[in-house]
Amino acid sequence: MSDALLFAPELALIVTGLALFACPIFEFRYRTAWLLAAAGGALSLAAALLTIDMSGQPFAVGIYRVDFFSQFAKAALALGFVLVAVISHRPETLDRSAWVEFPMFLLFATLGAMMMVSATELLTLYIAMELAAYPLYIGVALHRSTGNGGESATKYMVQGMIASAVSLYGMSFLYGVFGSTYFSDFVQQLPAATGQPLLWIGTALLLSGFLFKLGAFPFHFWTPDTYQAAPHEVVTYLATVSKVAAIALLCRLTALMTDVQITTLLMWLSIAAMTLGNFAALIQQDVKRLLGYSAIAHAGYVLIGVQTGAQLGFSSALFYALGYLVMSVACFLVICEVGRDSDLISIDALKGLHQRSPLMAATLLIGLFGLIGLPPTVGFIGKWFLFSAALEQGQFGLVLVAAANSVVALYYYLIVLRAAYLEEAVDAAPVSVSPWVRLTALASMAMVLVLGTFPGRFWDMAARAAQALG
Amino acid sequence: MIEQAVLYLFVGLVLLGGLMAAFARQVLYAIIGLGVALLGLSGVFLFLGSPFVAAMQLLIYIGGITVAIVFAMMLSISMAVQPPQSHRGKSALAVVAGALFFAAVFVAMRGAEFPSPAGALPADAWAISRIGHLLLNAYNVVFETLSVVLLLAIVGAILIARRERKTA
Amino acid sequence: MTLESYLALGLALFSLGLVAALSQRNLIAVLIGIELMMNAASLNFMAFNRYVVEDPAVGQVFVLIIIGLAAAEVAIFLSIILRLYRQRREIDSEHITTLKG
Amino acid sequence: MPILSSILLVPILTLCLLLLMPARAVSAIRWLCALSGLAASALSLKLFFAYDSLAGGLQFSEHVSWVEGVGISYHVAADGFGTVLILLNSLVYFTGVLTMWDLGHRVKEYFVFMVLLVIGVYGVFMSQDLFFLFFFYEIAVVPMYPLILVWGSGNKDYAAMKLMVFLLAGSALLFPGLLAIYHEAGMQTFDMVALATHSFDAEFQVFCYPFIYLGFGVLAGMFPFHGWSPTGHVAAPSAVSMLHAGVLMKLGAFGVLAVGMRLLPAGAVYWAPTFSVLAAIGIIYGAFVAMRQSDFKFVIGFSSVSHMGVVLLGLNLATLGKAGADALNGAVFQMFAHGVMTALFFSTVGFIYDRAHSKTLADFGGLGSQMPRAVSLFIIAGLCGAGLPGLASFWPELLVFLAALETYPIIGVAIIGGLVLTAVYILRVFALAFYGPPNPRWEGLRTQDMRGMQLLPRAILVAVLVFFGFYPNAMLNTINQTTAALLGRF
Amino acid sequence: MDTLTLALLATLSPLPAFFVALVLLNNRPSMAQAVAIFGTALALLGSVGLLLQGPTEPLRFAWFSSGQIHLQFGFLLDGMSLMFGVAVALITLCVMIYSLGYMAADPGRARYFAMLSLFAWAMLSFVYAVDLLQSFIFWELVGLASFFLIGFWYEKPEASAAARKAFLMTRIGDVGLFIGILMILPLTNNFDLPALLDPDTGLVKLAGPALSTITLLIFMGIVGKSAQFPLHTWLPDAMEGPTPVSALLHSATMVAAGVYLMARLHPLFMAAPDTLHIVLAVAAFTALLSATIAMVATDIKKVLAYSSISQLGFMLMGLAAGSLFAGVFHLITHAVFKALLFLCSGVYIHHFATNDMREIGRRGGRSLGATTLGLAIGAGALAGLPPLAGFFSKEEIFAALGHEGSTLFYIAALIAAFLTAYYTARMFFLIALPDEVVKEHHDDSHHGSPQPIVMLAPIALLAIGAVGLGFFGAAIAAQLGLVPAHHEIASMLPAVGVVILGMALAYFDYGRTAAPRRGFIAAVPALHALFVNKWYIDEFYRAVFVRLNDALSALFFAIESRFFDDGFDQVGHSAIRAGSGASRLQNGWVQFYAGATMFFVGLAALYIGLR
Repeated sequence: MSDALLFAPELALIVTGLALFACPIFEFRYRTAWLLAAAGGALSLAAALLTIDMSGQPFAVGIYRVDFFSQFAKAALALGFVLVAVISHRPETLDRSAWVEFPMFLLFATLGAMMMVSATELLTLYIAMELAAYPLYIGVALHRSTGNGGESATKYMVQGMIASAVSLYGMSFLYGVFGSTYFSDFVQQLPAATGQPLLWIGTALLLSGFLFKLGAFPFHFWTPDTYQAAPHEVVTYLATVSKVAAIALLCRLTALMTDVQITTLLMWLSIAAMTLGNFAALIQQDVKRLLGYSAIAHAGYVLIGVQTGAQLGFSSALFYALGYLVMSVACFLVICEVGRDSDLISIDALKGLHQRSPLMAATLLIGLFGLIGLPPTVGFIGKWFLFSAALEQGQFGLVLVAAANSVVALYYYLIVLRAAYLEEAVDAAPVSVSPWVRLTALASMAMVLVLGTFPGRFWDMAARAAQALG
Repeated sequence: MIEQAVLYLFVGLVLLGGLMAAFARQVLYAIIGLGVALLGLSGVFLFLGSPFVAAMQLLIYIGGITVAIVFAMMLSISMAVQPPQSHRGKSALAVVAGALFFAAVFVAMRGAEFPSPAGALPADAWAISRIGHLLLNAYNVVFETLSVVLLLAIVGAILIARRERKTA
Repeated sequence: MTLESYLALGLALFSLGLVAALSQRNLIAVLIGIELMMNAASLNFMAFNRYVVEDPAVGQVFVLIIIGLAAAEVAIFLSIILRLYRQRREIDSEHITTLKG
Repeated sequence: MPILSSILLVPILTLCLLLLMPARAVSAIRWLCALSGLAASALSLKLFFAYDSLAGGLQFSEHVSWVEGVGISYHVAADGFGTVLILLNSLVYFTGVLTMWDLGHRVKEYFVFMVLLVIGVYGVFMSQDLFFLFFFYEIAVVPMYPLILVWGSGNKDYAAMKLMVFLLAGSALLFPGLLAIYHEAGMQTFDMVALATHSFDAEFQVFCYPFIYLGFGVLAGMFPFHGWSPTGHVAAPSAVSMLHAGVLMKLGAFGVLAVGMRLLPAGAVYWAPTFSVLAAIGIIYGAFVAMRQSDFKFVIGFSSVSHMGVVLLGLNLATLGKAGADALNGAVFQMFAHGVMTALFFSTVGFIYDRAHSKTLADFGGLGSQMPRAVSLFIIAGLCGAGLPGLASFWPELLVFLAALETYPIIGVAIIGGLVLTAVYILRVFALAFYGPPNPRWEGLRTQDMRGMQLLPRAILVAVLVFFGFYPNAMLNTINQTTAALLGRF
Repeated sequence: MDTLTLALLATLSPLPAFFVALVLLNNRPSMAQAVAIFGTALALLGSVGLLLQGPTEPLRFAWFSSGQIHLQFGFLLDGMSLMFGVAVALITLCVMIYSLGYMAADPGRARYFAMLSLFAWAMLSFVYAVDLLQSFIFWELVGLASFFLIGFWYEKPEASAAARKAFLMTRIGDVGLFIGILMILPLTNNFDLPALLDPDTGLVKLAGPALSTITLLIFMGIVGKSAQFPLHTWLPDAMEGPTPVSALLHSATMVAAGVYLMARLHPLFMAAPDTLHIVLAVAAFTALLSATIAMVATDIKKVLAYSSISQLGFMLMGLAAGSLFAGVFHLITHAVFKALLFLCSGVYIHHFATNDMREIGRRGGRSLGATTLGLAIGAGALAGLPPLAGFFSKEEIFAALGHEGSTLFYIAALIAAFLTAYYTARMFFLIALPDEVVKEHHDDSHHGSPQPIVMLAPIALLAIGAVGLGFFGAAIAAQLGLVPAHHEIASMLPAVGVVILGMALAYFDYGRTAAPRRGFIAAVPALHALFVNKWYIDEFYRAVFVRLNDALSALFFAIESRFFDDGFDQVGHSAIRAGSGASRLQNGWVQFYAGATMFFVGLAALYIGLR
């Protein structure tokens, strides 16, 4: 029983998933599937929060660990899933024939992500990773448009497959070096194996799969293209849940096998990611594409925490992941609502949003303020923690670069904000926002602000989670 | 001796298939290259002590996947028949990237030391039943998950490949 | 053949697959390259299985799972290619460059 | 009742209420803000009088642990400087609301952002925790962007962006600097009172101080990073310029004082000669550039650069030489005096602009006979800027000049000579815009001069200027002890 | 009444008048006038009361403390300030009353009287100040008030320019003064005047060699305020203000402040011989320079203005020659007769609406008999004709110069006195003895009487002063605590001689019936041109300092716009360019993406492998 309880968040999703699987068979309406998915997500969230203090191994010893870290991450994942599920109450940019199945894909991707954060064995990790990835390939491909949907999906998948192949190749080396697939064995044998370059090459290659999910340099290329032309709801998912899982995994693996080579590499990747992302975003006209670049930059910021290889760094990265989740939800929610009828959303399309829908404009404002890193949003305190963690390691220069980067970033976020908040509408027709989305908007704003002003509790959780990484 | 020769034959097949796949001008040859490489690989697997995996490799990979690819190739039949002008610079760059990766890992590999098994392996270590046992016990989650993944893939593939309904 | 030579073979296969994935114009051929990369990893698993590991069944299971996942992957990718083909009437990697900048 | 939190809560509550109010209830919104400004002013006055100037030091301390894990706490307290500057902020807040009484465009949002800014400023002046200091600092900076962009005029796009880029570039320097202080101390606390007890390694101080100084200095309009300030002034609506020059720029100087000089005294001493020279250049430079401007607000903007140079010079001189107390007193006094003065400047220019829709000096000419009241107010502000005795900014300039003369005679002579330059550009404005034959284009303005409610905020500011002009002790008594305490660190 | 009340009355009473007249009664000029005059009258009352009480201990109150500075404010009630306070208050009151007539038609006279009150307040506070910094503050406020008064008709571009010039030129001097004052502080830690001047414990002992610098810097302020070369050019321009303002500013008050300050600090100057030489040289040169310009000026106010400059030079010479009494005595007599002269000229200007002496004369200036009489008395006093006031005070200066033994300066002073007599007489002759008188039918209806009683009464009062004040030298000296030396008749002879010579020459040039009506200097065209063009000093300043200032501001402006602004924009643009470069990497081609990725993966592997 206790094993089942440990597995409860996943179990909630699995059960809901099976029900969702039945939906197309019995030709339920989309609304049913949507409601089911949201409810399942909420259930899973509740389960994750309920079990947050538990720890144990529900399956065979060594392959799956439930601890504070995993449950914290799962709670975040479930939260993200619920939010995305609610937002996608009318996924117009999605191929209409696939609506009913759509929640199922997201749900299983979330399941995969949850398994990822709990997996403590290579094979489990690998399959969880793929489970988290394939539904998203499918989701991206299910764009209604006859224009760029296919291209976007193709690019995403080609790069995803290559990254996962690289990752797999890296796993094979770890398997060879340690003679085992169990993380517990890794920890045991690590002292003896540190001198092996192949070990660190393997680790580096293994990390690439997660760097890809995170959209960090040099696995960032898919981000802008896919963000731009994938269905809004799927992009929302990619920008939120996917990232959280990737960050969690990066933390777990770096904590598992820390070495100065890996952290140095990650540091350079971090610098490259934020610089590239921020600069390239400067000239973007398409909001989603812009946010894609911004995601690259944020991957860079998060890596600041990861590359410290220290507990403070991991907790700051986890905290930032949580913050980034809610900030992104706030931004993409607006995009989903405003861009319901168009596949591509240029910045001009946001003009006069404050007239068309004050709530959406406010949500976007809060979200973007968060991404810029301004108080009292979580973006500010998140960066504070990240930079603080880097300075704990004495990396003054890195923090300076990151801080300078956030100035560059300011420019493009403000351009978006300017259009939304400060310019007059071309077409002043009000945006109709459903009550559910209204609620989500308010909730996400509240979370961005609460996390930003009263971070104490959440920071403690993140710190505990990082502690659980050992 | 003959064993060695056969092994080298399989290794040769792997490399040949790889080369074909990498440098073929026509998709068909690339597919054939894949087939050859997979064939060689399953032979190598035999030599590495696992006839079961070798068989699976043959069955699923060559019998299933490659065939599926062949069907898909029918799509691009025009490209297959009339190979487009190859981009020489691009291939060169690709080779550079591949070579760089090869060199880098190779350098690291030379100095590698691997642990050797502590003692003699148990008798049934290579038995197929052991695989089944693992799949149903330690790796039951993995196994179940794989089925979910396959299911999702099938549903997804069908949805994607289905002709889009005209949206209202 | 020693473990090292198997690993070298795997590396060669991986690199060739990479070259294929990077240089072929036809997306199907790109897929083939990626399959080869995955198989290189499989080969590594099998090789380590043979020479290093205490319990060789693990590597075999790993390879089996890889094969299964590859099948799923191929299915999805092929269907995406199909969709792309229907949208663009071609699957030339060098021509799907609308999204950029 | 904890007075500092009450002061902070007044605008926060106002903000909450504002958000709940319908945007159409324009007059209710105005009254709410005016009342809030009045309440804040009353509380600040209470604070000003309740502050025990003989005891000095930090008073009215409130301490609540915020994020225990990393040592962030909500710790507010007021020393002499904080008390004075809080009063200044209240003053500018209240008069700023009254100045924008006639605003008609997106009123609710305007006041929301303005109140947000005010919250940030209060927070900075009372925070004793590095995190909250920076937190509020950023809160204060950010609303400038929408405020300029929506309610501004002219080249506002450019100005708003430039302002934000400069200011956040400043915070980009601060960010690592502040965190480095925290980690260097290794005390697991951001509480400045606690950090002040740690004596930092001299080498670290020398390394870190420029980041703090430059980071805050950008906001204080320090030469050569002043470019955002005049541009921003010109584009901003009048009350925003008031807040911007009146209090926002003071945040920078206050930051240098409260963080840089307090925590890194050795660094401050090490860098003081360099930064003194920069500040002195800023004083002269600002005056010269102001001489050539053709726009009211540009003149004032560059005069702010010049006057803030006095503040920064005072801060730097405080670390050197015998006249440190004078320099520091002068710097803080100048923050206050300049705040009130520029508030008056912008409030008045804004008034003229709202009626004439021009800020170009050459467009006017002889406005003195058409809008005598508005012009008189501007002249008072101008004379204050020129350092005329009897108005508040005479004293701080006197003190800083004295210190400069004692420490660096050449700088002292140069900046006292700068008084002539100040007079030149101020008088140039008078001559171009106010004196001379009346321009028939503005005859219509004769009937639109200030009256009643419009006069009130400006009159308050004038009264404050004159009061402190003749009774500087009111200021100096409050800050003397704090100054002495801070100087004890060098 | 006790001393404090009187002192407060004497200094503060115009301040509420200023405020009330400016703010509350701006639309009721007649009430504003009444309030202003009442305020100044009270001040006069106070100052007279103080004078009657006689010198007492200074009153001091703490003002503010900062660091080691402890400033105080208060009232210095010695003979000099008591006397001078009365003079200031009296002349201000005279001018105010006179203005009732002069400004009767001006719509802005509420502001005018308010500014006069402000001026009175600042000047009186300056006079009684016990603290050097307090002095400086009111010195500056005096400057401010005169700025407003000179620029009273601000709609006239000339007036506004003149006000600006006055403010700036005096400011330049003030910079020196300010530095000088601030240099004192570290030495003494306070600015208390009696303490500073104390011969044993004061600045003379403390400053040592720095005293020369300090006094020189203070003298710079005096140069600005008292319009000495090279900062004298503002004063003639300041004649753009209403004539009563000129009377006030250039007789007893504004410009006198400089001399007064020097008199106050006389012991300091006496202890710094280097400074004294410079003062003497500057003052003598100024006296000569301005006298030559006055010789050829045709504008009556310009003549008076240059004569003021010249006479201020005399006073400074007297002080610098070591005679406090000579300087102060001349200051007071000059205050009276110069005010008289200005007020008289005001009557002409008011009536004939011109400043040109020839024009005034031609149109019947002498028909205004009372005024012309006043003019004659004033001119005589200015020229130093015995037994008018100017004679005695100038005599003291000559005596001091002779006593001090610097022949050069003595001769310079004689020449200046000669020129003074010449141009004063010239002025009088041009007005009173024109070659022809054009009778015109003057419509007096809208002007009222040309010489209303409110204008004549002050003139009469001052004329009496100008006649009689000379005989009170001993009393004034007593107030200063000095005993004036008795002068031999013989020593007076050269001075009287040059005066008579000057007047005679003027009569020869302008007065007699067949006079050429052009100055003797016209015989030397180069000099004449030099004098007419005021020695080209304004032109020189414009060519050098103004242009330098313009060039510097242009330079800095260019730096601002080219370097800082454009530089920032360039940074922004290059960021954008970098952005487009970065996004060009994103070329849309998936294999390039993958290739780049794998390239970096390879690099990373190489990095690890090679370590």
